[in-house]
Amino acid sequence: MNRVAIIGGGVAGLSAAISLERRGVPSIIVEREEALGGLCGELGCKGVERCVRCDVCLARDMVAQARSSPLIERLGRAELRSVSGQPGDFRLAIRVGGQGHRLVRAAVIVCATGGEPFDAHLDKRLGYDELADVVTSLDLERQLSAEGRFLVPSTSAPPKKVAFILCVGSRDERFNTSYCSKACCKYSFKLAQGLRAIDPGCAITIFFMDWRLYDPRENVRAWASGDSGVRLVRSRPAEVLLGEDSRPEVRFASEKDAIVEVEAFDAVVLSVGLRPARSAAELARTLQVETDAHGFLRSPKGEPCASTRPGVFLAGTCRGPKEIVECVKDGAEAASKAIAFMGGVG
Amino acid sequence: MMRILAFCCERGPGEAIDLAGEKRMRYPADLTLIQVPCAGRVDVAHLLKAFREGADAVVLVGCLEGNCHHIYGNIEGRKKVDRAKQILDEVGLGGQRLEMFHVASNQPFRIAELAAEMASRVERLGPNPLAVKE
Amino acid sequence: MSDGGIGVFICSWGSGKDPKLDMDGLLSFASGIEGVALVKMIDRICSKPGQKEMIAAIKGSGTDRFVVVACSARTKRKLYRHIATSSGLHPLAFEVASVREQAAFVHEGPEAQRKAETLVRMAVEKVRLWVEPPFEEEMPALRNVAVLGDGLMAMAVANEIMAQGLTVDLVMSGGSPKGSPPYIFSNQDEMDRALRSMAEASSDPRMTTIKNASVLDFQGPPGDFGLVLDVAGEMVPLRCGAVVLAPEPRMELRTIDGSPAPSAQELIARGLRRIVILPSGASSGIGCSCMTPRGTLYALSLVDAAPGIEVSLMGREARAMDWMEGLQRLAQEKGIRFFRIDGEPKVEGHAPTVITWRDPLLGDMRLQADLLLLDTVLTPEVQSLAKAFDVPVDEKGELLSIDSRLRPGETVRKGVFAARFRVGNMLYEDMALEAGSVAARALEMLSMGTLEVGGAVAEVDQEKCSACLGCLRVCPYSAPMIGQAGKAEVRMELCQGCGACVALCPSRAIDIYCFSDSQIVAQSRAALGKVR
Amino acid sequence: MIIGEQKRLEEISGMLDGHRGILIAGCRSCVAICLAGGEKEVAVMAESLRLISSLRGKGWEIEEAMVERQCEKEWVAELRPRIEGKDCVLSLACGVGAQTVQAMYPRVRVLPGLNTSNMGAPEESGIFVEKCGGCGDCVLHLTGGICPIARCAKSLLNGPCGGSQGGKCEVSPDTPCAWEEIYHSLESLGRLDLLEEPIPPKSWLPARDGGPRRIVRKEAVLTEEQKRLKGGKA
Repeated sequence: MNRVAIIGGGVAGLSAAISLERRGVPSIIVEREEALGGLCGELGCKGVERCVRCDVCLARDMVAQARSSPLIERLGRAELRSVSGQPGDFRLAIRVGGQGHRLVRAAVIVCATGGEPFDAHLDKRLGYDELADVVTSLDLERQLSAEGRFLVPSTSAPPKKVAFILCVGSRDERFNTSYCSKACCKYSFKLAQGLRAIDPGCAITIFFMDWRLYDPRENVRAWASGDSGVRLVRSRPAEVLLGEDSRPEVRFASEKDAIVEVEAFDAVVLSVGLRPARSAAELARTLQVETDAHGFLRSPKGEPCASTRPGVFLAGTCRGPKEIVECVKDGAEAASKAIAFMGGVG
Repeated sequence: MMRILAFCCERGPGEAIDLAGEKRMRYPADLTLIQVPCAGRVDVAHLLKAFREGADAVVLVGCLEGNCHHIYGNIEGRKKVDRAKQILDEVGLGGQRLEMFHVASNQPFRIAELAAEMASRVERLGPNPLAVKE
Repeated sequence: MSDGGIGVFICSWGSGKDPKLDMDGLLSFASGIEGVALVKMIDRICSKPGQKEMIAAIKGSGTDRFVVVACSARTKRKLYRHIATSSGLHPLAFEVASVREQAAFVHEGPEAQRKAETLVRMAVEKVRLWVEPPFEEEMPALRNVAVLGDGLMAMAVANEIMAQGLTVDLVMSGGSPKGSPPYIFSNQDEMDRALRSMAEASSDPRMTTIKNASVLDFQGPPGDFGLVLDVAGEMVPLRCGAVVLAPEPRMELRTIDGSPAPSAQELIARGLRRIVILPSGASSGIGCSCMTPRGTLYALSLVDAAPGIEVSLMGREARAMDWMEGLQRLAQEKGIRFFRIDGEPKVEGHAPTVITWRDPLLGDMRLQADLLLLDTVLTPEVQSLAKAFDVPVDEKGELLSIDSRLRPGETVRKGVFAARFRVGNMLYEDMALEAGSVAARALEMLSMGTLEVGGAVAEVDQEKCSACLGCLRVCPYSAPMIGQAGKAEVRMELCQGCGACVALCPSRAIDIYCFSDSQIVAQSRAALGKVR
Repeated sequence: MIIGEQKRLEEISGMLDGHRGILIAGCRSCVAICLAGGEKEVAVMAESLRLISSLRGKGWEIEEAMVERQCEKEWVAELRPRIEGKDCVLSLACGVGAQTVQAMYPRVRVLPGLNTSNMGAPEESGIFVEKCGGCGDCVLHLTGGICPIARCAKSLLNGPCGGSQGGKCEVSPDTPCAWEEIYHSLESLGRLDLLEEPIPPKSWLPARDGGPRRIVRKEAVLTEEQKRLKGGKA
């Protein structure tokens, strides 16, 4: 019984399951939450009439495909406890629904457990704790997902002036995250496009260090120069304080000359980066695979989606920060490697 | 009882309809949804015939532009809606009773929004005069 | 029309856990509809016993189409197709009324019941007019892929496909590619390992390499393409199940007069001490205007080899990815200078070349360089590929792949895939991932050995067609063509059932199976309560 | 092909006033191709007129029919059963079609649903452009295959008039200056010498000004003898 066990039902795990299903290989998805979709499933669409290509709806499409396929078994509220056996014939002990146990046999394991957004509370200076109107990009995404619009938390009125601060918790040695989280440039750009589409009256200012958009068609500068309501400021704000009119004030080094500028906004969005999941270390021990210097599960150089142990493959943000489309590609690649490992059945 | 007929692309909006169901998102029962393979499948004659059959308002629901599984089916759909609106204005029924909405597969709240928008239009414009004559 | 009558199967769970819908009421409503020959309540149709009971009922009743009144059609469509075929019917001979998601869960009491009845009525009216589509079960799919491209990306795609047991024809437009691969290798041995594995691949018996070839003709359905190649004047036919286009730009550090970047020894020999590296975008407007790590790696090689050399890099963005973050700090520690520029710097003179630009903070800057190097992009020859395979090209001159709706790597021509290179600092790993996922898409299509063709596709009524070419122009997949009879014909293996041609056809000569004009009109009348 | 455009609904409903039994007759050739009178447009027209009729109480009974080519007597003859009991036909064919139907059914009033515009070709999907003025005395061999009569607003035989801006005719920014295109065409043909010889004034007799034209191909005309032997049906 050559079946693939997929740990994690987010975009990467679903992509692996669907790619396997299209090639006739059965799989079982072990998902910790009740519903499939993972972190990407919680995010919201940022388009009104035009799609801004944030790819978030891929999660919804793939959940639908996975649920309609007889070859994909889905275990909700299920957690991997231990792995025994050897590559080609693993035995996975899984706790289902908090009480029962279930033993799953699989020839290959695809780990797609994903990463975790950076906890903005850790960066005290950006005022995420005290100021209600300082939100993370994830909070903004959840509101868009639920209602399709964003309201200022303290006044619950539509904002007229919003600031985005990029690289929160990324490229920052204080939190041992000296890497670029790769996806938050894209999603802040998309969120800004979304807010502009939803309410053209809402002006956007984006504080950035470097624009790292990996798809050449994403030209943030062309978009910003074509839209009077958007301002790009190359400066990494020092702190966000409560202004006298109880609106958050951003203090940042001016681009023009060596002075500190202070500007108030209705809301400040912290574009948080991605960190390894809290359970990553324990998962690495369970799967007997190595992690890299930052704590993500490690893929050997030049072999994407492989892990340091044969028969175990990695897909998605569990092996490093990436965009949604790349998670989908990871899933397809991990499925291909799994099939090659099982002797090329599909 | 109002009658709002919606032609829905089965990919994006079809998914949003099921999601709205799963999340128990109420919307007026006056909205009845017909699923078509793509918004580009519906043509002007279908939209006009619906009004003759007594619809108070007709809606074409397609995916967001740029996110159509069939490349530009939703743009084709919008062209048909624009033409039909022009005819409805000339005929005297008013193009306001016909509208195109864009709904992504993860925007279930949009179904309730478009139902409310069309219901308010029908209240403002009154029922379809052809239905009244019946 | 239906001769054996319509079966209506009501799933007891269709009304959701807290049953608000009166399923028995629906039962009697359905039995009252003209043309309904069998009505049956089944407990959980999706369960094994439920399916058996339904299959037996269909076989026993002689009905040739049925309606399922249950939960969302989306999650159960494949199950219902299985039930249809198991009872000897056509796999598409059914319609679903999603009374749970579209009535019970979203409306209250009597309204929900009335909506459920309308949904049942619509499904019956639609399936009544169902016509069996020409469903050629399975078309054979050749387990061989033609990969077109000269560089590493094409090799990587070929590698991935061979790893899955298929054969590959690698078609190269030239001999061996000029310039260096545009990818960033973390170190020299990774580059060597990559080139070595590519060399092994080319000797693999499952791959035949054809050099100096251009595509003359491309015909045939997906799964059984016929190519004709012009290989140095000789016509070579090639048959394959799928095509992967993998054009790859080359990147090179070049001097202004186009010669490749000199090595450290040459620089010392020619006494050139001050080197400046400009991104290609800055001077020629193509490619990107960022300080890519390629320049940094070259600068490091110079400084290590000849400490006296002074290297400066200029660009708008500092592009770097995980391990390359440290690369930049290491370069700065070794005295390599980075300057940020927004837009075009002015470049004048020769030996020394003077570069002037405006820095937002430091004001007007001047830099003298003994040698100016440009990080130039050699864009690949894409136009001829695009024309040969009828694949559109975007405004940046790259092959346009459909990225929407989960179809990365696919193009509008079914069976033709495109591995896209992303300008900037594509890591070797990014390329391997893109190659792997595009190869996976081709394998998903071919690996089952057969391709489903037909079903809900469009078909032309030749009598009514005025050959106005409207369908050819509107179809995104170029499925319609003008046949021998001088009338339009839809190639079923290319048609994906979107219906744009049906909506446009001025002579109403095209209709589509399972969503025909009459079915849509019947559903609208049923939805508006106009059916007797 | 012949290109036509639908009249506005207001004008059409004005024409239909006072009529009850209305047959809308479409045509499957030229006007279908230019999206003016094919079966789809006939259906849309029918729906629109039925809406008007119900809304404004006109009492029209509207039926739809298609003719393969409305300018052919034999095809139009097939309409006979559909025309019984109708008091008017709204023809969505070009002017030729409408006149053929009227000639064959003298007691049923035929109303033109289209404004027939010109002889032209689709520039791209949905855009139809005039290419030929039907002047009966073609000069394309002198103008690099571009007709100055139809495509120059002033039909100059020895243009250009000098009023064009950016290569577009002063009459309308969408219309390219025909003479500029003639120049470029002759240039690429390497026959700019043709421009040195002015085109002499044109006799407009073969054109519209000489009265309606009649073209006879004798070998295809049945002689009286043949007609008698065949039994009179033309």
